[in-house]
Amino acid sequence: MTQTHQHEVIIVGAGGAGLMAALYASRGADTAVLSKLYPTRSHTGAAQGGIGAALGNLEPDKVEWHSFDTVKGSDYLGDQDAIDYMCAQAPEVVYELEHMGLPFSRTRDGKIAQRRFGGHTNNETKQPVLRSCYAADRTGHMILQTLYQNCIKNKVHFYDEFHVLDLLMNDGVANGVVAVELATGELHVFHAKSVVFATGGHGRIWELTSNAYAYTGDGVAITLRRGLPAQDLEFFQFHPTGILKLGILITEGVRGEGGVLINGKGERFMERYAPTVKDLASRDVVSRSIYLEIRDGNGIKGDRYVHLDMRPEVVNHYAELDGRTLPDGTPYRVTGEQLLSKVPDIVDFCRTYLGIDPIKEPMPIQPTAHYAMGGIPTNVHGQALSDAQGTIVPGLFAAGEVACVSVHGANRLGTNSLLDLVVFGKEAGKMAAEYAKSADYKPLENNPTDFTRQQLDRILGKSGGEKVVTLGEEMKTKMMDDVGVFRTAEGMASAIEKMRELRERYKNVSVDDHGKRFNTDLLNAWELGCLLDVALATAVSAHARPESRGAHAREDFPKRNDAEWLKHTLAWMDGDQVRLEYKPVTITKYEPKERVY
Amino acid sequence: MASQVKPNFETTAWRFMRYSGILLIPLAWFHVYLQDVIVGVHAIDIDYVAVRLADAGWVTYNFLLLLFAFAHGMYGLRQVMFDLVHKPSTRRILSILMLIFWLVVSAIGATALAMGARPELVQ
Amino acid sequence: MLVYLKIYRYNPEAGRNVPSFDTYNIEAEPTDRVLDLLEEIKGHIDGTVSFRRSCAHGVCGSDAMRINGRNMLACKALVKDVGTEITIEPILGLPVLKDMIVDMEPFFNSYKSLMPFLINEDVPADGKERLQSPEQRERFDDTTKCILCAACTTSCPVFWSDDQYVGPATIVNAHRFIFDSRDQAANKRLEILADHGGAFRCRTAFNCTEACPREIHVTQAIAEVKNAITSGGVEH
Amino acid sequence: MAAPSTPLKNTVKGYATYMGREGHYAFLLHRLTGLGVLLFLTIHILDTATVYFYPSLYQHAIELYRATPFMLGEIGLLFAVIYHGVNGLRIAVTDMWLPKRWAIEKQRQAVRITLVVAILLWAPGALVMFYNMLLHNFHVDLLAFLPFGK
Ligand SMILES: Cc1cc2nc3c(=O)[nH]c(=O)nc-3n(C[C@H](O)[C@H](O)[C@H](O)COP(=O)(O)OP(=O)(O)OC[C@H]3O[C@@H](n4cnc5c(N)ncnc54)[C@H](O)[C@@H]3O)c2cc1C
Ligand code: HEM
Ligand code: SF4
Ligand code: F3S
Ligand code: FES
Repeated sequence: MTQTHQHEVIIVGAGGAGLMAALYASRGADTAVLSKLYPTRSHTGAAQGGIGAALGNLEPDKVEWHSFDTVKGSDYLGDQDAIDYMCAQAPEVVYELEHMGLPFSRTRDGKIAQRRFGGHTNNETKQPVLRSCYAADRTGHMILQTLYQNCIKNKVHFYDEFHVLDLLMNDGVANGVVAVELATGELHVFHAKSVVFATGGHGRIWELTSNAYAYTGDGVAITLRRGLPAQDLEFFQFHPTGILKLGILITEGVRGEGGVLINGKGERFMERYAPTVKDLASRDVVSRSIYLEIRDGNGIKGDRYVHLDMRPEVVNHYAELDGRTLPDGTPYRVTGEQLLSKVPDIVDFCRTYLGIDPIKEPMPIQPTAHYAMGGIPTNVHGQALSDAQGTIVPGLFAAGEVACVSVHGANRLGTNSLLDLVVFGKEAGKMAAEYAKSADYKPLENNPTDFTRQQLDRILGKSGGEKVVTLGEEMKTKMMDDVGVFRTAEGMASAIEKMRELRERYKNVSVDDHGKRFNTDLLNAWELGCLLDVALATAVSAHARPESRGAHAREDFPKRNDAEWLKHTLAWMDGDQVRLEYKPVTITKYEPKERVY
Repeated sequence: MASQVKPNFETTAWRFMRYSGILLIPLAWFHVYLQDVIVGVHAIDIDYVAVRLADAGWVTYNFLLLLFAFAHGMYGLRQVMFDLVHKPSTRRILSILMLIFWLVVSAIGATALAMGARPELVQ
Repeated sequence: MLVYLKIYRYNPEAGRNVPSFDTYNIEAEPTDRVLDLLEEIKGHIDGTVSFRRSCAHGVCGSDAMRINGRNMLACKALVKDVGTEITIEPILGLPVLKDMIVDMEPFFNSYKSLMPFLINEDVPADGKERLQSPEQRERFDDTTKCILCAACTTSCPVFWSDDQYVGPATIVNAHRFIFDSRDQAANKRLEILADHGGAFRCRTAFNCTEACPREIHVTQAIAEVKNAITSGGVEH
Repeated sequence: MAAPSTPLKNTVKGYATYMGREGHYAFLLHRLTGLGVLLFLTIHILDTATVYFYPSLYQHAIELYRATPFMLGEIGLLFAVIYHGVNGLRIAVTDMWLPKRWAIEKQRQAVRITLVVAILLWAPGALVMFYNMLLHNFHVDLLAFLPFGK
């Protein structure tokens, strides 16, 4: 028995982007939010370091500098009109979050506190700038909580633990979604005028990841299956500092507060790769440097990791060497207590999972899969696009990590994702409501749940088939080895083959649980299907790009090739065939140049 | 800020539990130690009680003890009752019954204290 | 090392309408999380074992459960800390729907009853941030850490007995606003908490503080709320 | 449909099986001793009141108190009053004046100290009561066994 609901705007996902969209959409239209997790469980809550905005609360900063840093960070693949828009909106949305109640850390004079972050600089001095607005090391947690709180205040309608499995379209117009209610296992049809996808990323494709179990690329996979393209999937960020073997993230904020990367020889090796900003170079650069150190046998004890050191004596030593000062000009000095108060959760993670105290010992770290720059192509209004010409898909919007505006291009700067969520979540919410007001409900097809049923029945109909975890593990290892930090043509070709094989074997996947209530077994299997689709599209997109740009680093093509490859990839999927097209990058003020930090 | 949070029965009772508790430390401990340890039940009989209750000081002492200990204990019991009984109407009925019980028992105790022992009536 | 797990099972759909335990022996590392063991069992041995999880590092609040009789997050409990004989049960006091999955609605309803949002419509004329000193910010820092995992509330003896008690998590979240210098409804919240089912039901059993995976001083926050009420409210 | 349970069952299960730390057991013991003392107090008020209302009964009551099981109970009562008092003092003082001490390490410590203090305050009295019991009910004089005894 399928229930049908009708809401003018349906928002899929209750992370930062979804909730921000919900707040704005609900002001103008009847809005409901569907989320497979309770809203406060969303991955936005894991974000640590901060949200970027050129407030200049502690030292001079400018919106233009933020824009330029973002363009440069994106390795010139970001669309500059979108970047300008985001950076210009940044101060306003940060103040808006403060007005909503977000408990930012504060400066001595009561303003929002700011810290340094990778790739964010004073464009004149080229030195790292205090731009990341933070609430200790749980900025994402506070954003998620604050937005959820405001949704409660504004009585936004939630369907918690509803897992969306399909997007409904009629004649090229989005008109709803199909979701399974976890508690009952029943399918529900949501008929809508506007649908906003804010489902987050897909970092679970890789073995070592900072991403949550729920990060399975549902949004991208669903739209791919509905014949829509995915943009720039080859650009996936590996964060330099994940806890050894676990992948749990150690925020860049640690380096912002003065922490340094040290190799097995005790050298601060980032001096060699990024002489100016050193440990605060952008993430792709740092991750690659760590890999190179490890490859040269400079890992700790020759092993596959290096140290992130934030012991106060080490921080102070290097701060002195760098001639680092506080905003008032006095030399930069920290104590263990100050560090603890600035990154308490990091200290807790290290104590819990590594049994070490980072104030007394260095942390063993490894690059970890972290952030999808690519996703559903959208314009600055969050409207989803269906082709290289920028044709809008009526009724469909996307925001947050699932979307590709593109403001992050080939590499995202730290703090820019949280910013992306609120800026474009807000825009998508507004536009979705506006669109809903001017549009009618497009009628639903006759059997809107058919496609979903097929997918589920195929899994439920089998027994004794392939195991979900086995396929998942093979996918993760292969992607880590061959579509990871460094890539080669052969490696990626074999990854493509492997993904095709796994997708074939996936047809034979089976689960133990055949019930309805909270059948997480079934949903894990369904999510694996999404991951495999996105993994294949990622590998194909990556294989087709013979250059190194941002997070996409080719050993066989180590240079950036602006003449031929300064363009976005669009990937369509048809069965196990992936079709690629390209579209130009919007360039306004900043001509591509070589990127040095 | 203009609005003040007004104390209600629960908040007053919460404070009462704490202050009366502190008061009960000397009152109850001394009482128990005196009667059970220093004097001992074997030395207690009605004549002993009669002597004590003839003394205004001891009567006051016992009176305070009765007042605080029993009120403290009965409110504590009410808390436990609230844990186990959730229907507002039942809670109210039991609260009233407990109030009556408290008043009756306290009255009986207080009367005995005030009137003193009557060893002469022992047959 | 070999780990012996005893897992609570309940699933009326599959005919298991009387809760019982299943046992599993699996190989594990001392540094494995209990969540890793559950994933191992679900993935390789019995896919019907059900539990919630997402972040796997103690920040999303999905996987509070009773491990060896005590509330914890499965993703923050390591084998070396809980031992090689591990009993896993759902948290106590919320209706159990399937295995470790409980109905969280009553918990979130309680949370929502205390207006968990900043109440202050005045914003600075220049549109910038309201000022707040680091000391004022520090005043409620501890209670901003809450991830709504319910480990505290479902460890509380008063809550087991009386589900009309709002529970420690709700008070923690009210505390976060009551002591925020920017909030203008502190005393309204305090009035609600002064009533039946509010802060004065707390008997300082302290299980909440012991259970909190975010190391929030829960009992302390409750005591501060109680004192704010008995002293007539707070002023910022 | 949810797994069958009631608040009462949860309470019993929780009290009996939750592996709480010191605070949990302090709570249980405080409640148990509080209720125990209250039960005794109620009886005690009523039996003592017989000195006025029904003096003949009083002697019966006192006889009863002198019986061995009752005397053992009174030793327990002494502990209950003392433990409940010390622990109540911990709660009252922390709650009203030192809320910052509601911190894990401090409370674990405080609860343990409470128990030790209670036992120390109780032990001498308990010994005397035990001595009296043996002396009066069993005609055994423990002091006689001491080398320097009578
Ligand atoms: C450890 C970590 C630290 C980070 N630190 C920073 C930082 O300091 N600064 C910064 O700018 N960025 C940071 N990021 C990146 C940033 O946090 C994320 O990119 C961002 O939070 C994504 O937000 P979102 O709203 O798009 O998705 P999410 O917050 O993940 O929300 C996704 C939502 O979609 C729902 N959903 C998904 N699939 C479905 C489905 N099929 N049906 C229904 N609902 C669904 C989920 O339930 C969830 O509610 C960090 C990321 C990580 C992992
Ligand atoms: C000796 C000094 C005493 C002190 C310092 C003391 C202190 C306290 C305190 C502070 C509480 C409140 C606990 C809470 O709110 O969580 C309490 C509860 C209680 N007290 Fe006492 N008390 C004392 C004596 C007594 C006596 C003599 C009795 C019996 C008549 C008694 C019976 C109770 C009961 C039944 C409770 C409720 C227990 C519960 O809710 O779990 N107390 N006591
Ligand atoms: S206070 Fe702690 S235990 Fe309670 S819900 Fe919040 S994080 Fe969980
Ligand atoms: S466990 Fe419960 S009784 Fe109070 S101190 Fe915590 S809320
Ligand atoms: S899985 Fe997120 S808290 Fe454990």
